[in-house]
Amino acid sequence: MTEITFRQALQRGLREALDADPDVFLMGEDIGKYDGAYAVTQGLLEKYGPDRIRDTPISEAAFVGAGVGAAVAGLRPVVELMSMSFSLVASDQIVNMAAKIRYMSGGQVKVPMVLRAPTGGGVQLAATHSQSFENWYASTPGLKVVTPSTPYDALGLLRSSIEDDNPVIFAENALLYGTRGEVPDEEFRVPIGLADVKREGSDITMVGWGHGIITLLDAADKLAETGVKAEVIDLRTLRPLDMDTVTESVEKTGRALVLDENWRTAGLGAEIAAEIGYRSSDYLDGPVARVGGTDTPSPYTRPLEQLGIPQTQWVIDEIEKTYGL
Amino acid sequence: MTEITFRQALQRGLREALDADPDVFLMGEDIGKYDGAYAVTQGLLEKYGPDRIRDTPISEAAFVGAGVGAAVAGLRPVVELMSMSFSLVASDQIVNMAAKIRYMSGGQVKVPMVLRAPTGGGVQLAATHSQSFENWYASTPGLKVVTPSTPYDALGLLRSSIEDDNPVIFAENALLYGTRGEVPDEEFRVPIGLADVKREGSDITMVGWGHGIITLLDAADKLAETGVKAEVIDLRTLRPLDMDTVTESVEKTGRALVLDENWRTAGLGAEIAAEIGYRSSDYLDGPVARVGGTDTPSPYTRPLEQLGIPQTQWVIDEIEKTYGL
Amino acid sequence: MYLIRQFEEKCGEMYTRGQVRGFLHLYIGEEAIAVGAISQLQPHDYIVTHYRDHGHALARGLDTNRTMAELFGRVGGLSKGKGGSMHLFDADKGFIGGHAIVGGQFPLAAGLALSHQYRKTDGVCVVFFGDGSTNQGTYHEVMNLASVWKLPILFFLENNLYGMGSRFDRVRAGGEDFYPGAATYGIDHAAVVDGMDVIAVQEATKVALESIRAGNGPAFIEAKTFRFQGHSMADPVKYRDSSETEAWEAKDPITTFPEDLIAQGLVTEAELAEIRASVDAEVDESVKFAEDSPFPPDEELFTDIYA
Amino acid sequence: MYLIRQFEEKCGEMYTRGQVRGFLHLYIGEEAIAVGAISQLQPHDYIVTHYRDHGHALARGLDTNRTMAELFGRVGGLSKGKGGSMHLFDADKGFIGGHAIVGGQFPLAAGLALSHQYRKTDGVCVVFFGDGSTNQGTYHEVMNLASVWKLPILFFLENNLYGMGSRFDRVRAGGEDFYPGAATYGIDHAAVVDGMDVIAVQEATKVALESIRAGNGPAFIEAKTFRFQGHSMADPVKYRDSSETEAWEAKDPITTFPEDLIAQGLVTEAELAEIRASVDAEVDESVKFAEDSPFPPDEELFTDIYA
Ligand SMILES: Cc1ncc(C[n+]2csc(CCOP(=O)(O)OP(=O)(O)O)c2C)c(N)n1
Ligand SMILES: Cc1ncc(C[n+]2csc(CCOP(=O)(O)OP(=O)(O)O)c2C)c(N)n1
Ligand SMILES: [Mg+2]
Ligand SMILES: [Mg+2]
Repeated sequence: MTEITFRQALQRGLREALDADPDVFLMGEDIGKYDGAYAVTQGLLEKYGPDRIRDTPISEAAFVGAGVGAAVAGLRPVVELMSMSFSLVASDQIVNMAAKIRYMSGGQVKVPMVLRAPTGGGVQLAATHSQSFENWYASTPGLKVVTPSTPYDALGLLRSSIEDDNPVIFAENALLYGTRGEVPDEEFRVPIGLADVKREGSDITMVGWGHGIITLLDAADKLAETGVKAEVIDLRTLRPLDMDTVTESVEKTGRALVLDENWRTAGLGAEIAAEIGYRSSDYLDGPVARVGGTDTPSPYTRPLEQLGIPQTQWVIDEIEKTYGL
Repeated sequence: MTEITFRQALQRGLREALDADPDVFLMGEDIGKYDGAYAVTQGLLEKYGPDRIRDTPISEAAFVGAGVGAAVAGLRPVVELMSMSFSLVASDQIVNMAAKIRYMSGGQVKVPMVLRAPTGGGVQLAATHSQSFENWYASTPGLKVVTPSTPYDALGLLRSSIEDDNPVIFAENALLYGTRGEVPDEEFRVPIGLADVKREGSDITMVGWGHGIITLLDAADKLAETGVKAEVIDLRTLRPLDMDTVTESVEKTGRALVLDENWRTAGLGAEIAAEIGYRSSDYLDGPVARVGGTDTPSPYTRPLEQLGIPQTQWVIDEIEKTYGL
Repeated sequence: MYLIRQFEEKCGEMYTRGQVRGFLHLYIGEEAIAVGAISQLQPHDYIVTHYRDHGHALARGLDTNRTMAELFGRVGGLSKGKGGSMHLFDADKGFIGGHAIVGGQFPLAAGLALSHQYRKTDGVCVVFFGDGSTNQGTYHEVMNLASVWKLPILFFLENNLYGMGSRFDRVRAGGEDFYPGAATYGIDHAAVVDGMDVIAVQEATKVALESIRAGNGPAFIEAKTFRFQGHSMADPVKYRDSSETEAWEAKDPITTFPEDLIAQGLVTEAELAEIRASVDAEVDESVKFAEDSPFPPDEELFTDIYA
Repeated sequence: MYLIRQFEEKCGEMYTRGQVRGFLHLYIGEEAIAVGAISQLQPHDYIVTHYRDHGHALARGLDTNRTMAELFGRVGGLSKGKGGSMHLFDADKGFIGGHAIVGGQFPLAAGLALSHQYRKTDGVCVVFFGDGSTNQGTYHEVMNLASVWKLPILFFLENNLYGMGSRFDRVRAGGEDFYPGAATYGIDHAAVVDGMDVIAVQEATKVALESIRAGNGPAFIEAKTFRFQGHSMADPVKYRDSSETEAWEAKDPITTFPEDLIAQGLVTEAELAEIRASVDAEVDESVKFAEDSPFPPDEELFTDIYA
C-alpha cells in the first residue's frame, strides 16, 4: 500500500498502459508541452514522445472523433478533454459516433476508447465551466460512464477502462485531484459496473458518486453522532448502473437518499430514486429522499456558488424531513 | 373551430407571428426554397421574402448561435433544426449560450428565441436520426422546453413560445405532423408550464407527452374495456414541469404510470416518477410504474425498431404488473 | 458503374414498393466518382463516406446481395439490417460506413488515417463528402488537424452543386471552386476533376494517392458532378429547373463511357450487352436474396451495443 | 492603455490575495489592440469577445469600479458578480460579453451583426478572438455564414502566437499569417497589423469599418501581438523561452507609445505623469469600491435565469 493522490493514481494508470501496450496513445489539448491543464499528464511527453502524447488543436469534435476512428482501427486511444463542460462541442461525436458505430455496423467494429475529463464545479469557474455532462452520457446506450471518488478507484477503473473494448467516459471531479488515499502496490482492477459500499450502516442507504461521496461520508459521520448508522454507496459507474448493490442495501436499511451534485431536476439522481422506489417499495419506510444541486447556472461569486452545491447539512436535513431521523 | 393538421397549426402560428411582428423572422436549413424538410414552412419564402425566411448553410452551431445573438439584440428569431437529432452539433450554443447568457450577464440581456425541431423515431431513420434530446435540454436551467401532442396545443404553445422572452426548445414529434384536431378560430394561448388532463379517470394517473399521449389514450381506451378508468395527463411542457397538476391527479387516483418514449434509463420519465414517488408517497397504492423506450440505439429495420418503442400493450402490462389492475 | 446504376434504379423501385424505407439517397449520376476513385485503392486502405453510400459500397466490392438485404432491413444484410441504406459497413473491406450526420464522418476518417500513420503502414483513408457538408465545422477542424499531423487522408469532395435544395452558391461564400481552399490548411495537393469522367477521376486519384503514400500528408480532390434525382426519395425537386438536370444528363457516365470505349474499339456492343445482362441478373438476384432473408430475430435489438 | 495595464496588474495582485478567483486571464501586452480598435466604434456598435476581456471592456468605457467589483464577485459588479472575469457584460454599451467557451462567441456575434442588417442600420459587430480559437469549427461556420449573408461584422484576430501552451504552428496548418484565409470565404477586406502599435490598429480598424458600413460585408483584421504573462494565473509558462517574451516586451505599447508621443512633442513628461497619477488613483479607487461592495444576497442565485 502507498498513499498517493487521485492525480498520481491517474498518472500511474496512464504510464502503465503506455508501457504495457504500444497501441495505447494519448490525445488532448495541451497534454504534452504544457503538461496538462490539471497536470495529470505531466512529464509524459518527455518519456513517450509526440507520437504517443499528442497535443491537439482546440478542435474537440475533430480529435474526439479521431479517437473513435483510431479505436475502430484497433488502437486504444485515451483522449483528454480539458473539461467535461467542453464536451458539448464534441457531443455529436460522442453520442452519434462513439456510442453508435458498433450498433449501426451490426457489430462489425468496436471502439476501445477512453475519454477522460475533469468535471464538476466549486472553484468559481462560472456557468459554462462547472458542469457535469457525464449525467447525460449516462443515459446513452453504447457508452460506459465511470466516475471514481478515490485514488484506489481511479486507478482500478482507469485500468479497466483502457482494457475495455467500448467507449468509456471517464469523469474526474476536479476537486478530487489533490485528495489522497491508499493504493495497493500489486495489480488490481475495479470492474466497470460495480458499486462499492464505502461505509456500512443499517439505518439508511445514501447513494452518490464522485465528489458527492465526500459529502455523504461527512454526513454519515454527523449522523453517527446522533446514533444514525448510514450506509454510503458509491456507484463508481454511472452506466451501467449497479442497482443490485443499491437494492440490497435499501432492503436492509429500509430508507434511501440519493445525492446528485448536478442540477437536481432530470439528472441521474432521478433515475436512481425512481428505480429504488420501484424495486424496493415494499421495504421502504418512506419515499426516496433526493438531494441535488440547485436548478441554476453556476454563478462565479463564491457565496452564491456554494449555495448551489449540496452540502452535508442538506443531506442531514433531507433525511430528517423525509424519515424523521 | 376548424379541423386542421398539426403541421397546419404550426404554419398558422408562424404566419400569424410573421404578420404581427416585424421582429419575427425564421432561419433554418432548407426552410425556404425547399419548403422545409417536413413542409412546415411551405410557401413562407414566397410570402415573406428572403430577409425573413432565411435558408442557412448546414452549420447548426453557427445559425443557432446567431439566433441567440439576434434575440439578444431584440429580434425574435424562430430557428428550425431539421431534426432534434442534429441539435448535438449545436448543443454548446444551446446549453452554454442560449441558456446562460442572461445569467452570466446578471440579467442584462434576454433571449426571446424559439428553436423548433422535429423529434423522435418510428420511421426507420436509424440510430442517429431518431432521438429526442429535448429530454436533455429539459434538465438545463435557462431553457424552456415544450412538446405539444395536438394541433390545438401546437398552435397555442407556439404563440406562447414566440411571445416568450426566453429561449424555448419546441419539440415536434415527426409522427404527429399529419395528425388532425380541432382548433378554435378565435385567439387563444396555451401557457408554457401548464399540463393538461387529456382524459379524466379515477383509477390511475398516466403521465406522458408528445407522441406518447397517443399511446396513453389508446391504453386508456383498452383499460376502459376492463373497467379501469385511467386519467391521462399530457405534460405539454418539459421545463418547467407542472408537477402540481400531476400530483393532484395522483392523489386522486392513488396510482401512477409514467411513459417516456425515449431511452428508459436516466430520461425525463425518471424525474417524474421520482418526484411523484416523493410528493405523493402517502397516497400511492404501490410504486410509480414506468414505461420507457428500450435502452438501445434505434435500429433501421422495422420489426426491431418497433420492438424498442413503447406500445399500448406495454402500458397495460406494466399497470397490471405494478397494481394488479 | 452500370451495376451501381442498375442497383439504385432497383432500390428506388423497392422504395416505392415499401420494401426499402427510411431515407433513401440515390447516387445516380455520380457513379464515375466512386468507381474511378475506389479502383485506385489498396485492400488495406480505409473508406469513409456519407449517407449517399451505395456507389462507394459497390465500387469497393461489397456484396450486392448483402447490400440489398441491408436496405431491406434483413438479417442477411451487411449489418443485419440495423444500419440501412445510410449506414453501409464492411469492416473486412475497410469500408467504415456510411454516416448520416452531415460532416460527422470527417473526424472518424482522421482517426482511421492516424492509425495507418501510427503503425507506419502506407495505408490511407479516403473520405467522401458533399458540397453542403463543407459548411460544417468538422470539415475545417479535420482539414487542419490532418494537415498539422500530415495524416494519410484523401479528402474527396463530391460537388454535385446542391445540398438538399440549396445550390452551393446560396449557402457558401468563396466561389464556385472548393479545392483552392485546401491551401488555407497547407494542403498543397488539391485538384479538380470532371466527376462524370471515370478515367479522369482514376488519374486524379492515382496522383493524389502517390503523394499521400509518399508521406506528403493529406490531399484534396474536388469532383464536379450532379445528382440526377432528388436529394432523397422524399424530395419533389422544386428548387431547380429540369434544364439544369438535362444538361448534366448529357454527360451521364453510364452512357458516355461505353460510347467512348466502343469508339476507341476497346469493347464491342455485344460484349457490353453481355456485361449488362450479367449485371441485371446480379441485381435481380440481390432482390431475391433480400426477399428470402428473414428479418433479424427480436434479440438482435439488444446485441451489438457493447463489445 | 495605461489604465488597462494598471488595472490588470492590480487584478493579478488581487488574485494572489484571493480576492479574485476562478480563471484570470491577463491581457498584458495586448492593450494596443483593444484601445486602437474600440476607439473607432460607434455607440450603437456591438462588441463580443473571449474570456481575456478586461482590455476590451475598459477600452469600451465600462466602469472601472463595476468591472473590478465583478472580478471580486460583488453585487456592485457589472453582472452582480455572477459572471466574473471571463464574462464581462455591459449591454447598454453594446458590450455583449466575455465568453469562455473557445469559439463560442462567433455565432453570437453573427446574430448581433444580423440584427443591424435586419434593421437596416449602419451598425457593426466586432468580434475579438485568439489564434487558438480559429481551430474551432464555429470560426469556419461563422466566417462562411457572415460572408454569404454579407453581415456587418469585423473579425478581429488577436494573434498572440499561443493558445495556452501551444504555439500556433504546432496546432495550425497554413502558415504564419491567418488573414489570407479570409479570402477562402470571399472576405476580401483582410488586413494584418502590428498589434503593438495603437495608431496602426486604429487606422486598420477605421478602414475596415468603412468597408463594412458601406455594405461590403465582413472584414478581417489580424493583429500580431503577444501576451507577456501566462495564459492564466495558473500557468507557469514552461513551454516557451523568456527570450521570446523579452523580444516582445521591447515593443510594449505602454512604454513605446508615450515615448513616441513625447518624441513627437505631443505630450510632456509632466502631462503623462499627471495622467498616470489619475489612472493609478482610479484603479486604487476601483479596489476600494469592490471591497466595499457586498456579496450578492442569497436570492440572487435564483434570479436572472428567466426573463
Ligand atoms: C448535422 C446535420 N444537419 C442536417 C442534416 C440533414 N441533411 C442530410 S443530407 C443534407 C444535405 C447534404 O448535402 P451535401 O453535403 O452536398 O451532400 P449530397 O446530399 O449533395 O450528396 C442535409 C441538410 C443532417 N443529416 N445532419
Ligand atoms: C471549447 C473549449 N476548449 C478548450 C478550452 C480551454 N481553453 C481556454 S482558453 C484556451 C486557449 C485559447 O487560445 P487563443 O484562442 O489563442 O486565445 P488567447 O488565450 O491566446 O488569448 C483554451 C484551450 C475552452 N475554454 N473551451
Ligand atoms: Mg451536394
Ligand atoms: Mg492566443
